[in-house]
Amino acid sequence: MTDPFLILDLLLAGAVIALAVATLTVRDLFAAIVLFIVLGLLSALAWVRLSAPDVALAEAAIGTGVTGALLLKTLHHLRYVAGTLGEQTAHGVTPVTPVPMSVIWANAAFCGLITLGLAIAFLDAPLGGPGFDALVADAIPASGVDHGVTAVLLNFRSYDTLMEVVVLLAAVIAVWQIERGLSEAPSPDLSVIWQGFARLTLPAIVVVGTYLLWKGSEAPGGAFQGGAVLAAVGILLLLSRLYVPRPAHRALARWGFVLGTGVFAGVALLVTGGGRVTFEYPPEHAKTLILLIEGLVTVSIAVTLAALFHGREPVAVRAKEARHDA
Amino acid sequence: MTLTVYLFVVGWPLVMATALLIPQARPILWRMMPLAPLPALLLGLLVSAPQFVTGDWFVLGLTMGLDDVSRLFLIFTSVLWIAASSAARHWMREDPRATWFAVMFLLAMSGNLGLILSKDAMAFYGAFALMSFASYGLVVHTRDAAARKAALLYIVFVVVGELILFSGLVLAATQAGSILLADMRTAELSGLAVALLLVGFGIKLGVMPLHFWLPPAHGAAPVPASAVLSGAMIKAGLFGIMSAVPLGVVAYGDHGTVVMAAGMVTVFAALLLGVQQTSAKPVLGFSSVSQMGIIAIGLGAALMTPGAWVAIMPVLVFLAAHHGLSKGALFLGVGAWAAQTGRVGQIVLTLAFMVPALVLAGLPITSGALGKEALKAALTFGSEVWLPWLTLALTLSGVATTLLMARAIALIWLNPPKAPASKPEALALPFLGLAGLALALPVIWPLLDATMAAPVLDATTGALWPVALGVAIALMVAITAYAQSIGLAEFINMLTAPARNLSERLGNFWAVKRRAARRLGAAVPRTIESYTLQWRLGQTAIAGLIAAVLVIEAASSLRDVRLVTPALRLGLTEQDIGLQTPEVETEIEEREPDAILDEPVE
Amino acid sequence: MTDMPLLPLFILLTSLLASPILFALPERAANLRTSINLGVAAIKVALVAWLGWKVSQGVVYDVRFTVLPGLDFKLQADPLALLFVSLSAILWLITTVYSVGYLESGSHRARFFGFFSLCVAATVGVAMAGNLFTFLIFYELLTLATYPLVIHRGSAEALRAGRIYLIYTLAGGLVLLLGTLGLWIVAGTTDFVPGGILADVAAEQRLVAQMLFVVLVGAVGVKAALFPFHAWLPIAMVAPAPVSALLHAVAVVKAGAFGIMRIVYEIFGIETAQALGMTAPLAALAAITIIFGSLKAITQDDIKKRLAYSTVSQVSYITLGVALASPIAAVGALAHLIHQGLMKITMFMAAGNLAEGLGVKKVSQMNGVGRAMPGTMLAFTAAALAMIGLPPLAGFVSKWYLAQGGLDAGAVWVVALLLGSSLLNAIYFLPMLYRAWFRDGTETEAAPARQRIGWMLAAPPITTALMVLAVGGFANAPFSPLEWTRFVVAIEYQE
Amino acid sequence: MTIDAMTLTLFLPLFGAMAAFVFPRVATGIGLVTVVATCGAVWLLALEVLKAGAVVTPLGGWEAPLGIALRADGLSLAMLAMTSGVGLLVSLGALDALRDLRQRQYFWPLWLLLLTGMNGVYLGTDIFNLYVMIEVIALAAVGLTVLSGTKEALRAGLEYMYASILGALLFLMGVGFVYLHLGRLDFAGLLEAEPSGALSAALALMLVGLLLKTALFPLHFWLPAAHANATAPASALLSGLVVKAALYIFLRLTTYVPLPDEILVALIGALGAGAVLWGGVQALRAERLKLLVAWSTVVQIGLIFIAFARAGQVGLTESWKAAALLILAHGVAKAAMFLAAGRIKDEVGHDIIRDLDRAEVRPTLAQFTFALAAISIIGLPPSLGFIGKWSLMEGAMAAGYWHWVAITMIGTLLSVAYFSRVFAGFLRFDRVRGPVGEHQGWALADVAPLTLAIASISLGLMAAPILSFIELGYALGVTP
Amino acid sequence: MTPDLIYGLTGIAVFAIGLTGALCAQDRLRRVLALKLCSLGAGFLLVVAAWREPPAAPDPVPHALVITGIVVMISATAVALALIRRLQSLEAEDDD
Repeated sequence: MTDPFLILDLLLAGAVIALAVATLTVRDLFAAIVLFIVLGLLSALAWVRLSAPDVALAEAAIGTGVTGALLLKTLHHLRYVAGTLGEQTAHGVTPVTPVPMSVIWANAAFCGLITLGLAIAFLDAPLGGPGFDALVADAIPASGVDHGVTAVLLNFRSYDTLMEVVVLLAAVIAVWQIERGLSEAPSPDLSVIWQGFARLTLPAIVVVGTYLLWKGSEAPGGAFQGGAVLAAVGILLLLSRLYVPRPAHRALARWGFVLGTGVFAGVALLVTGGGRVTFEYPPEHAKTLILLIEGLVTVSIAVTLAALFHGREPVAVRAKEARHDA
Repeated sequence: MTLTVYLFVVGWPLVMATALLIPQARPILWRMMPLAPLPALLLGLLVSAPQFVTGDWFVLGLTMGLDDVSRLFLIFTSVLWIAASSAARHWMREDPRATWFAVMFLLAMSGNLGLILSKDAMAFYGAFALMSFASYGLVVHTRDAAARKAALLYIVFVVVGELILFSGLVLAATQAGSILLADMRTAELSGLAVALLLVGFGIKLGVMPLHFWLPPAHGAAPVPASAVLSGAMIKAGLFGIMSAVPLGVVAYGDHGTVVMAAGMVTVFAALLLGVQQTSAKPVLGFSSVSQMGIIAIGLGAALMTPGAWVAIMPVLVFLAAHHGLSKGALFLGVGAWAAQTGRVGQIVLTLAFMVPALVLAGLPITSGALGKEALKAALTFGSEVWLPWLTLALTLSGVATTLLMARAIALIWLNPPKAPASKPEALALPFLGLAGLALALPVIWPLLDATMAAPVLDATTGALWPVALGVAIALMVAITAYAQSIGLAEFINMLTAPARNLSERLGNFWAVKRRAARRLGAAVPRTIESYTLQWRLGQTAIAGLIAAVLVIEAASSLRDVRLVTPALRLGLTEQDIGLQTPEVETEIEEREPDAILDEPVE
Repeated sequence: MTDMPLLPLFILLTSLLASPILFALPERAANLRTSINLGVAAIKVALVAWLGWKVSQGVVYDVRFTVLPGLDFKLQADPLALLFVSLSAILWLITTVYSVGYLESGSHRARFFGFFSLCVAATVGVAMAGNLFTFLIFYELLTLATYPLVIHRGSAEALRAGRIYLIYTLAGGLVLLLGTLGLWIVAGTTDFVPGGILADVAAEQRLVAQMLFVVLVGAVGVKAALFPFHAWLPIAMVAPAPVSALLHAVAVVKAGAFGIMRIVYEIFGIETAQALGMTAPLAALAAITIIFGSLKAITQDDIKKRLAYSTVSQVSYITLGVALASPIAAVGALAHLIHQGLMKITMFMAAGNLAEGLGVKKVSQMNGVGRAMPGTMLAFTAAALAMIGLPPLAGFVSKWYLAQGGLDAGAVWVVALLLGSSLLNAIYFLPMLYRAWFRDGTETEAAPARQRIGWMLAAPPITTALMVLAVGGFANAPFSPLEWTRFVVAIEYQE
Repeated sequence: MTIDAMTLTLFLPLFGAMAAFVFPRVATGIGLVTVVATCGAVWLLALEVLKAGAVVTPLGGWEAPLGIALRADGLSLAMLAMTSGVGLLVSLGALDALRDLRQRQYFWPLWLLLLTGMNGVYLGTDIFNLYVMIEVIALAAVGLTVLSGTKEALRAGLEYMYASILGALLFLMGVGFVYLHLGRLDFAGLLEAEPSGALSAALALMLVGLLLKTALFPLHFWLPAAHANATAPASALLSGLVVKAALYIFLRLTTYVPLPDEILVALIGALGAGAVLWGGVQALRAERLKLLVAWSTVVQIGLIFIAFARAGQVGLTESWKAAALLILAHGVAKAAMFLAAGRIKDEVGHDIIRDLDRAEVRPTLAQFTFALAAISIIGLPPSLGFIGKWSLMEGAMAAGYWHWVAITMIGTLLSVAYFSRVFAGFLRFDRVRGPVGEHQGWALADVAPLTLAIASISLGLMAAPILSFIELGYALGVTP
Repeated sequence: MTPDLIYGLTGIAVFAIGLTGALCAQDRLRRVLALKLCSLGAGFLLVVAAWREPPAAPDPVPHALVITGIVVMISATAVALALIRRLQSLEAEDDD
């Protein structure tokens, strides 16, 4: 008996693999990034097929959307710096000495061996086997939310999630630090129509994002997806130059970055006492607290992702500093 | 027939000497030279003693013959002459006065053989004189100043000696009432006669203080002549004493004391004088003097105590043979060494030279040691008063001889003797032959005459230490002398040179290696690094390692290895390790006090 | 019971703690530095005297704490340790005075005295180490503390010497580490126990025990300048005079010799070592070193190098005495440890004075120096004569015991060796004395460097020379080094 | 609100980082206070551990398989103590070393985030959580690496970033396989696990990922450049502390997941040997002081892995202690060394080894500090490095694995060789004209490295307490 | 043949492809892409592991993990890209 979906699965899997190979082998970088974005979207599709809509959403929004934007921006910057902005066919952006083919083949051979080993191990493993299913099912009622993924993210393994936000924070600090004083490549010239489009779509996107966040407690969606969608707002604002960061906004931005983390961690600490340990929300306030955290974290994530896209710390750049900040 | 044989033996060298006067025959005769003493050797080997032949019609009646003693003398003497004449053949090849030398050589040979075979005083005296005077020609052969001086000294002593000897023999013959030596041997000779005989023969023997002629003469004569002078002819003195003096019959206490004292003095005084010489042959001459001192000790003891003669006599014969062969070898060795042109040959010959030298010095088991030990044993039959001193003197003579030999060897190198151009190996052969005989003497001797050999064979093997001591002293002296010659600091530098060289060489070696290693060490990492960077091998290693670990794991799963974690190996459970979360929040269990540190960490 | 169980620790700490203070002092605070130096040295002598009194009363000190399970840091004050500690304490005091005078106008004095102090702390630690592990710690510390002293001048030559020194001693230290580890694994302890701890092991695993002996003795042999490992010592002569004096008399070389003593007597036990057949080769090696060192000394023109080779030779007397496995020889060895220290320090300080005062650095320049610096040269003469072994000086006493010990052990050659060595000593010392006293100083008159030396340079060698006279002349008096030595040997031989 | 010490250790630096980021002007003050407070928290935690052996906190009240538990035992506490202690002193050193206002402003938040990440690693018991933590560490560490902003630093930082991401991803893939096999991600689950293909795959991926992050030869390619080009305090943190986090995870993991085979242990040891030799050779060749020190880190990491493998699979129950001792020793000493190297570079103006002896300024105290740290790194007594090396060699000898002993000795000789190059530069004076301003008394900036260096030496005498401390709570298979 | 099997193998393949790319790629940007592929592969594996035969709901925990992984990855990517941009600018400046 063949499940009709299986054919879809096989096609999808084949496409994913083909795209993966293509991403790495296609000569034009721009094409590679576009292929990668397609790949990400197809993966998200596959994950929907695997009943993981939250993940698919996150991948589509963050793993593909924001990442794609970042990659394209970077490519743009590199081409600008290299003076090859107009040439769509430029293959690489960094001067490289070619690696001998033998080494490439050796790498490929090793990786083939690894694939083989991992595949054997995978086939050997008990699929659909043990998991947290039962534990989660037991614990959900006490978690304060209905949706499993959100419960895991914000209650059972909220420590992980906190640290994940911390990673974002670390990233934005690092990026600011790295790019400080970097002169910017001129934004791609967005036409007036684009700007108008941006103006029109922005409110809609905000609504979608907020909805996602709200839905997160009982259905797929949540802080990260919501945050990503809201970040898209920021990215559009930045791209369309509807918003230009200024040095004066730095303090606010800082607060924005740490807001989610701070509140998250603060709540985690504040709930302690009376026999409760860190992160142990009192059951009666669990939902409220989680929503509070989720909301603020969403804002932080959005601001952070947008800042990651923008890159530079908005400072008044002195020419000398821009050249050498060593 | 027999007298003819004896006459042939003695006369054959004379015939050859005469024939030499014909120039055409000279080459053949030179070639035949080693054959001249051969009849004597054959006589000695083939005829069994005792044997007497008389030719009444000669002079006052000629008596010749062989007895046990003279047979042995004849054998080693003729062997020596054979060796010497073989050497002379080559030594004299280019010499302008070769014929003259050959004539004298043959005459002396004839005389020497003749006196051994003679049994009456007249014949003996005649042969003795022939030998002595012919030898003058040998000594003076080179005609240079030293040779002439030596020859003068020699001839003076010979003349005086002949005179004294003649008087002694006459007196003895009168007192014995016979000119037969055998009669004299058994007669009660007067003290004066014995004294005259002793002095007369003593001059030939070279015992101090009658030795003055000997070292210069031996030094001055050409090598083959020196060999027979030292090896064979001076034994004629001993032979004379043994033949003419009534040893073992009558006691001559005073004479004995004098002879013995002279012998003892000789042994060591010769050492002191010998080491001062500046060339090898006089040193060997003094060594002969020293050795004759030993023989004199034996004679003296026998003079004092006639009873000891039976024991002493065979030993003296043995010693005479031993010394003759060794010393002959040594002299020939000097010549053979001098003829060598290459360094290798010189070194080889030096080593070969050491064989007779050590034999002479009395290395244990060799004839030198056996002879001395036998003499010590024989002397126990003599005067007890002297015995310890004699033993000591004999023992120490080993040291003295060793030193002299060392000196001789050193002088060969420091002051190389001159030699005519000739085939080096031809000169080496007689030397090696004699040296071999000297070494093999303890084996050969019993074959010749078991009875005479008995006391020698019974003797102990002798001690090593006198020789060793001598060698040590010689080495020290040599080192000191060398150190003096090059300066102390230089010398110590030289001493430490091997260590320094070694360390320097090691140092150089290491320096070379280190430089190479440094080059390599600089090049290899750079190369590796550049490849690593260019090929991004570090990245490949990631994949390689994962693959390797996977393969190892796959392999081990096939090998049925029991997989245990360190934690499980110690039988711990989850609870022990405390990984399992207990029911309550924070687990603070009370544990046994010993699990807690005794003192809090500061 | 002791009223002060940590006394050994205090003795160690006096100089150990002085060192950072000395480092920290600014370069110009010369007076303060001098007073700290001398004060601490004096305190140390006093403490050691107290310790000596206590130990002679039979008090047993044992300071320890655990570093790793089963492995203790352990200080003890047994008579053997005390012997060495007293030597280093007293000589430190004297050398400090000398160094102050010597470096009066030098540079890097803070560094110098800091490491100097550290060096003595390490020596004291070596002396009082209660097990091989602790010994190893201080042994390495000694290496590290002396390295900056050796290269104090900072020239290329000094650095080269320092590098060679470091290579030799650190390699030795590494081998010692290996040996110590091996010992610990094999025996389960590294404690110094009179009579040894390896008797059982030697009986069961003879080869292992032999290898251990070779490794351990070879390792400390590097510092003791045993024959193939002696090369660093003459090269290290580039160090300033007080450093050379200390290096030769107490610190490095003696630490090696002392280590051989500890290892042979208290790790293996003399009987076990003998049963392993290891003492004879050791004695042979010592003999070779004695002769070799003397021979090399003769050829040196540089005074300090001559003295250095003399040290190579003389220190092996100690090894020889140990290896002869006879109690009498052991007395000689131990006594020589002290006596050689006194003699050699005298000579090095005198040599330093010659270089400082007259610019004389070579034997060939020594003509007439006796008249120019009579005090220094008298001290030198006394020490040299003692080295040669003239009675009743210090060297005679130890040589006498060594010879007796050789006869006792049935090794007659030892007597010949000692005679030969004394002869060689005479050959290289007497010409120096001859030049100093009986030749007119033509060269030294012309030397421009001539200047008066202060009492701080002059007094120390004279003091030690007097001690050389005293320990020889009153060798049999109570509390003399010799008497103490006999006491120690009685313990080591468990009589 | 009653917060336990463990949470405090984690959250204090986190809040500190946020505060320092938000208030850049007072970042330094905030940073210092935070680090001191973290030290205090670790101290409190230490007291608890001393009392109880092991302390466990299930975060959120959810028990381990579902939730995440924090656990502190002797080993993790030792790591925490080293991290906060060394961190405190490096922070003090950073006061002087970072003169640029901007550097300072970013240094503190990044360093405090780094501290958060490391503390999280040492307290974590959940492998996915460890993944997140190593990412926190990676991002903060890369940020610190490129703090100097030079091209070399950026290049090195990028390479470091790639290696970090790849290592983390390998680890994550391993986590996936663990979940596939076990359905849970906590250590306790690993302990119970039956061997299987999935577990093997997980092990392979996680091991190599961790090796890449610890920079074990031949996966060390990113390390020397990264550590050599960072600013001094950053280098000290990176070399002394950061690589230890992955090492710690490695130690933990190999305790709970069976290494399948003797061969694997031998392979790890062999890689360590390669690191010792290759790193030693490279250090001999290095032209710059900081590069030399960075290579010596490669060597030391190799040595730690040799210690791990010193007695084979059977010996792991004891070998980890030797490895832990070496980790601690290296952490303290290397931090001191990098700070000292930074001081020397600051004072002299460059750190070209060959020209050190031409300098007319000799920062004596920094040089002395460097030498002290070198003593520990070479492994001379009585330093902690010596004790670590001692236990390494002892175990190897007792097990009859002489090759490890030989490698260790060669490594020691090599380290003497390359450090003596530096000492010669310090101590040679005949190439300088004019007086050398050598002894300049105490410089405040030298206090921190000097303290670290002295600690690295004197901790050797405390090895017994340290050893019994890291055994607390049955950290790694120690019977009571 | 079930979806989890297909996508599991797909994930492993994507991971391996990404790994190969990360090891071989010389271009800085391409390496980032390759690393992204790796993370995608890991995501596949976890999502597959969480999958249960349809009537049953999937295990939410791995999903949460994947989401966390995605966020972590974008942070890392952002930093890497920032480094690339900065580095390229510096290098370009030097070339001038």
